[in-house]
Amino acid sequence: MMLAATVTGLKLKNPMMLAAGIMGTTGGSLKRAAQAGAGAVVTKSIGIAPKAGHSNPSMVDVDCGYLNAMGLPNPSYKNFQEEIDKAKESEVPVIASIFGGSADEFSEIAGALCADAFELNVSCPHARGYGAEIGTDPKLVEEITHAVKSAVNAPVWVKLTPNVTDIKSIGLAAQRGGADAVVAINTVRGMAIDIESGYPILGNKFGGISGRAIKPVAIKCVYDLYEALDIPVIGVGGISDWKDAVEFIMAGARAVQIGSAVGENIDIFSDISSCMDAFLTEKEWTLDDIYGMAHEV
Amino acid sequence: MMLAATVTGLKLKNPMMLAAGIMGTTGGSLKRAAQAGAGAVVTKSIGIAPKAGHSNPSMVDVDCGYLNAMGLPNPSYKNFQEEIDKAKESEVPVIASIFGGSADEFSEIAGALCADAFELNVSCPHARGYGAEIGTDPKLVEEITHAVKSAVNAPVWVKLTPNVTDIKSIGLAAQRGGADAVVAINTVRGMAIDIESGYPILGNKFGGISGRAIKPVAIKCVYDLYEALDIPVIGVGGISDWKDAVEFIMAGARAVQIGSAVGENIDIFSDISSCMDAFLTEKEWTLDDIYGMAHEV
Amino acid sequence: MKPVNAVITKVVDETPTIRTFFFDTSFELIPGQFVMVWIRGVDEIPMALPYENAITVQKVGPATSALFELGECDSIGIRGPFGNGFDITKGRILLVAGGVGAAPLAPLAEKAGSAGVEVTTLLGARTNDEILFRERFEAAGDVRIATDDGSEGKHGYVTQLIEDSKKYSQIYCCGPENMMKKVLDMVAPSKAQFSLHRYIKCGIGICGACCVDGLRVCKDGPVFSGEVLKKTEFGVYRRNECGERVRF
Amino acid sequence: MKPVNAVITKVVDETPTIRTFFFDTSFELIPGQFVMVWIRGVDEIPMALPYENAITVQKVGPATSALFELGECDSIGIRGPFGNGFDITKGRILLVAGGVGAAPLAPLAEKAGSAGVEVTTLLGARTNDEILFRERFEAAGDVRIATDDGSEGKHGYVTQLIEDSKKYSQIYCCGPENMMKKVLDMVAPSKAQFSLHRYIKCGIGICGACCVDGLRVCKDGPVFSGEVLKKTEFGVYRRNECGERVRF
Ligand SMILES: Cc1cc2nc3c(=O)[nH]c(=O)nc-3n(C[C@H](O)[C@H](O)[C@H](O)COP(=O)(O)OP(=O)(O)OC[C@H]3O[C@@H](n4cnc5c(N)ncnc54)[C@H](O)[C@@H]3O)c2cc1C
Ligand SMILES: Cc1cc2nc3c(=O)[nH]c(=O)nc-3n(C[C@H](O)[C@H](O)[C@H](O)COP(=O)(O)OP(=O)(O)OC[C@H]3O[C@@H](n4cnc5c(N)ncnc54)[C@H](O)[C@@H]3O)c2cc1C
Ligand SMILES: Cc1cc2nc3c(=O)[nH]c(=O)nc-3n(C[C@H](O)[C@H](O)[C@H](O)COP(=O)(O)O)c2cc1C
Ligand SMILES: Cc1cc2nc3c(=O)[nH]c(=O)nc-3n(C[C@H](O)[C@H](O)[C@H](O)COP(=O)(O)O)c2cc1C
Ligand code: FES
Ligand code: FES
Repeated sequence: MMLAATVTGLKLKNPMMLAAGIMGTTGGSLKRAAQAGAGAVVTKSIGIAPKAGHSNPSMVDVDCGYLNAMGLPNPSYKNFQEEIDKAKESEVPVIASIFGGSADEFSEIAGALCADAFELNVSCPHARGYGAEIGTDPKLVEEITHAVKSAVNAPVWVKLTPNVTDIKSIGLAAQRGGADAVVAINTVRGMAIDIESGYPILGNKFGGISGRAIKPVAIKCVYDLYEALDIPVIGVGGISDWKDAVEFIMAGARAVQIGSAVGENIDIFSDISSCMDAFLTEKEWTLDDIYGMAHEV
Repeated sequence: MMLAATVTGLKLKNPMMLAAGIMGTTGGSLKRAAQAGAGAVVTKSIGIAPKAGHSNPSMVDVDCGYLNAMGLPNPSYKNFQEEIDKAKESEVPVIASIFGGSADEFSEIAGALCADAFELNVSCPHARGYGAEIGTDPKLVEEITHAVKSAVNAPVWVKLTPNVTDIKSIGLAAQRGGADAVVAINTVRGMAIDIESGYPILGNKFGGISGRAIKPVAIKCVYDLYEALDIPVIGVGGISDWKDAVEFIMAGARAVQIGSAVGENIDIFSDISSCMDAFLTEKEWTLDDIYGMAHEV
Repeated sequence: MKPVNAVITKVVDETPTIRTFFFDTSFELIPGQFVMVWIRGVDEIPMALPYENAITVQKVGPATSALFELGECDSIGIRGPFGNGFDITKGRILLVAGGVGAAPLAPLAEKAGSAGVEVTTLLGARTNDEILFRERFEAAGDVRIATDDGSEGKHGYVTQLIEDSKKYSQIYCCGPENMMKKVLDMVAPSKAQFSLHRYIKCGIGICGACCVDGLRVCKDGPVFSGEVLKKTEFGVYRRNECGERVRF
Repeated sequence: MKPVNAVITKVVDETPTIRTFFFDTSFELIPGQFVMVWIRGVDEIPMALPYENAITVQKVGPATSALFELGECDSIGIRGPFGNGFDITKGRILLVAGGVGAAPLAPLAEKAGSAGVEVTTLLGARTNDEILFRERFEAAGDVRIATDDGSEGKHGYVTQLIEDSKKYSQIYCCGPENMMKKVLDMVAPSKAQFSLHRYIKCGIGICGACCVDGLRVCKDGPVFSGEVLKKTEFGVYRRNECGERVRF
């Protein structure tokens, strides 16, 4: 019970969620992550129409992480409620990640789906016209957040890109738009080239870095957002063990999400939970004690 | 001879330079890097007055890299010509990296120093009032570049920060200001927290990530700048072997700089040179063939 | 890992639609594992490893056609091997291959055969000149053939060759999913292993594109026991590139 | 590596200005290597390892004073060990220690002594109650003392105790730089090793703050042969935090 957390009203048995886009396209896979111990699961980002994504290669290893340019493949919200419903069988909160090209698209999608919360993906670094092209513009972020808030009753989270000069200004825009929380960070812009041929490796040429390499970037974003915002921050980026999760919470994350590390170890949610529990017990700390601790010392 | 390169008029025996801030405070250490095979050496960034830098810890390991917040310690330009002169004994070009809080400071420093080129550091992510606070503002970058260009006869390079929404716009500003080249990238904003205590590890709390973790970020910046600019791009960030150096050149770097990897292996310059030479020979390619290759395939 | 550069050293025409591309790099593999083959500028697609240094490709669309354009000295990028591979058992085993599904089964037949396991292979193909790796299976044990057009062996589906499946300690199957589904319905699920084909994007168990319910074909598979598959969407529907369900 | 958390288990007053802090973590070390000690919220400073699980600290300024405020159960962060350490030789060796410079030499004396090497130690201190680790050196061999105020042993500098340096196969020295410079001038440079103190920032050979000409004290050192130092600024000037030259 030590790890129970409430985030924007959602009760979580632990603060470790499955991140968006990770095993998130099917109800069955979301359910599996929940059964593996996730406190909540976030779906793949869902759009207005079915989308095949970028051509392969769409993911490649880089030092301490991965580079991906999936291109937001998704079956569209019209085919997605049944997946959410299947995921709901696991009895953990299911958060629908959604994306669109305009406030109207975002609210059309959110309005049509039934989920425990919505995560607005305005931060994919490699989807032209969607994603980061929206998430770098405070006005658009505020407008979209506001539109979705008006369209749904569930909590609305806004997922931020680190690929901006000042992430706080985007977080503040989300907050003004009525967001219940922000999620930081989406992947970090990057690229890899095959030296045997000169070809950019990804089908899309460039993509987003995830995994351990980006953890310090994410920690800094969470730290800054915690200072700047009144709404909670959910941390994501490079978590691969319980120590990383603790570091995020100390930086100011109310809860965390885990993405890339799920590939090697889908049981990471329960592994982290039990180690974090043991750590807190040994230190005689509660989750609340360590929440934002780096700001107090 | 295969690796000889000319960058903004400077003749280099190979395109691998020592990056700014790496063993760059003393003439003796710059000379050592040159003797270890560097094609050119860049000094520590030098300012208007002696500066002790941030308190320690000022550098710590992160996954596949380092986080640092040195805080630009330097003896000021008034004490630095003798170091440059000592470095010059090595007979490779010596580039003076300089920083300041205004166009006037930049040109005062550049005007007073004699070096083969100047690298304007407008991109340190953790020096308040200097560095990235300037390097994220295209107008300031243009103004400073222009001022230094007017103050010196040597080539002027502008070192860019990746911590911006759009690095191309900053590169274009440098070009408008008359820069002879841009250098990309300086470190990526980051932070690490000690979970035993909750303390941010760095004395300055946050810092900049260098090393292998940031290579894909740097490759993407170089690729984008190559497309956007007419002046050459010098690549830096995460190079740890010859393959990395080739990848940068294919992305569009005319030359590269090596920083963190020097810690483990100061002979990296000659190691890379000989391996790159062997690679080009085997492929029957020249440096010019691979320069920008990723844009052509 | 990043794609390894593999230079093609030899191209063998196996059938009118299937070619084997040998390359200068070898992979340590468990039969049934696969690699991601990058045809630069075109696509990256999953392929079984029928040898430790080759892939055997059926031309079906843009990427495989682009592969067919390549010859000696051309190169491809290879990530892998990925996935679990077949769980090799002792005793008497039955292999059931449909079309290019013979690719991952051939090295299994060889490995089992040389370990003294009694191997029987049922090989199905559209027509007799499309029969793949017949010699390799014959060298490892008994082979029976079925062709859709009756040009050789049984006229009909390879599944029609299955009889007395109980006498085998394990059954290994690879081929079109509806064929494999038929096999699953005919044998004891706990004694059968199936190598699945699903749309593979990341290949490393992260993106979820390949999921059969909660199972990742690229990471938890591509080989699954019939027992596991029984409870899933296997044979009912697959997912296209968008993640939409497509019924068989 | 990130700082390892080390909990202080015991504090020993060695002299009025020097304390040893034992902690719950051990490091495999070559005598002469150092660690970076993080006093959280204050500073991170280099310290030799006189034991595998302790540092011995002279109170000289803010960071060392903050350390002196810590007691049992308090914790510090430790990165390291870093640097090369002394190159241990056979035969007859001479150790020359000034003040807290005895810290890296004590484990060297013990290691050499137990390996059957004949160890002579010259120990210098300001005054008799500031003599550090006398028992440890005595257990390893001969000890001669010098104090600035004559309160024990020779009245004067430790360098004045050096006689007949040729009979030693190697001389090991740690102390204030001008003392070490004197030693260098008195002995055969190629047979002497000096552990240097320079301002350390990164500790891992990257920033260059610690450079003595081209040599990085943190990475190539802190121990250098006299032969190498001969050609450098050693004993002439050091660099302060800003990199300015400060003459001795
Ligand atoms: C684990 C595994 C092993 C395989 N082994 C072999 C083999 O040894 N030999 C062989 O010839 N074929 C094999 N395949 C099938 C092969 O990957 C497809 O035939 C190939 O991707 C078709 O690409 P295309 O562009 O030529 O055809 P398309 O016209 O693009 O597609 C033809 C069919 O192939 C499927 N396909 C396309 N891209 C992919 C992809 N990225 N992942 C999975 N399926 C895809 C399509 O969904 C469609 O059903 C294997 C597939 C998997 C999943
Ligand atoms: C390799 C090495 C091993 C050392 N081993 C020991 C030891 O075992 N025991 C011991 O008591 N002392 C040792 N020192 C010296 C010790 O690091 C300094 O006494 C300490 O840093 C002083 O910090 P302060 O804040 O208390 O004093 P300050 O008032 O800040 O400084 C006092 C003196 O220490 C120097 N100093 C301050 N910070 C550093 C730094 N980061 N790196 C190097 N010098 C610094 C200053 O330049 C000044 O000369 C060692 C130094 C080095 C380089
Ligand atoms: C393969 C892959 C697909 C992703 N898809 C999405 C997505 O659809 N929507 C989204 O908001 N984030 C997506 N992300 C970003 C992750 O949710 C997460 O923010 C990022 O990967 C950093 O976390 P990690 O280091 O734990 O992977 C994706 C990441 C990966 C690796
Ligand atoms: C310890 C350290 C100090 C640095 N100091 C400077 C500096 O003074 N001026 C500057 O422009 N860049 C400085 N940098 C940035 C490097 O020049 C380089 O851009 C960055 O480290 C990325 O390269 P790398 O991954 O090869 O280290 C410093 C980097 C490090 C690690
Ligand atoms: S293809 Fe991505 S999880 Fe299998
Ligand atoms: S302290 Fe940085 S190189 Fe030695």
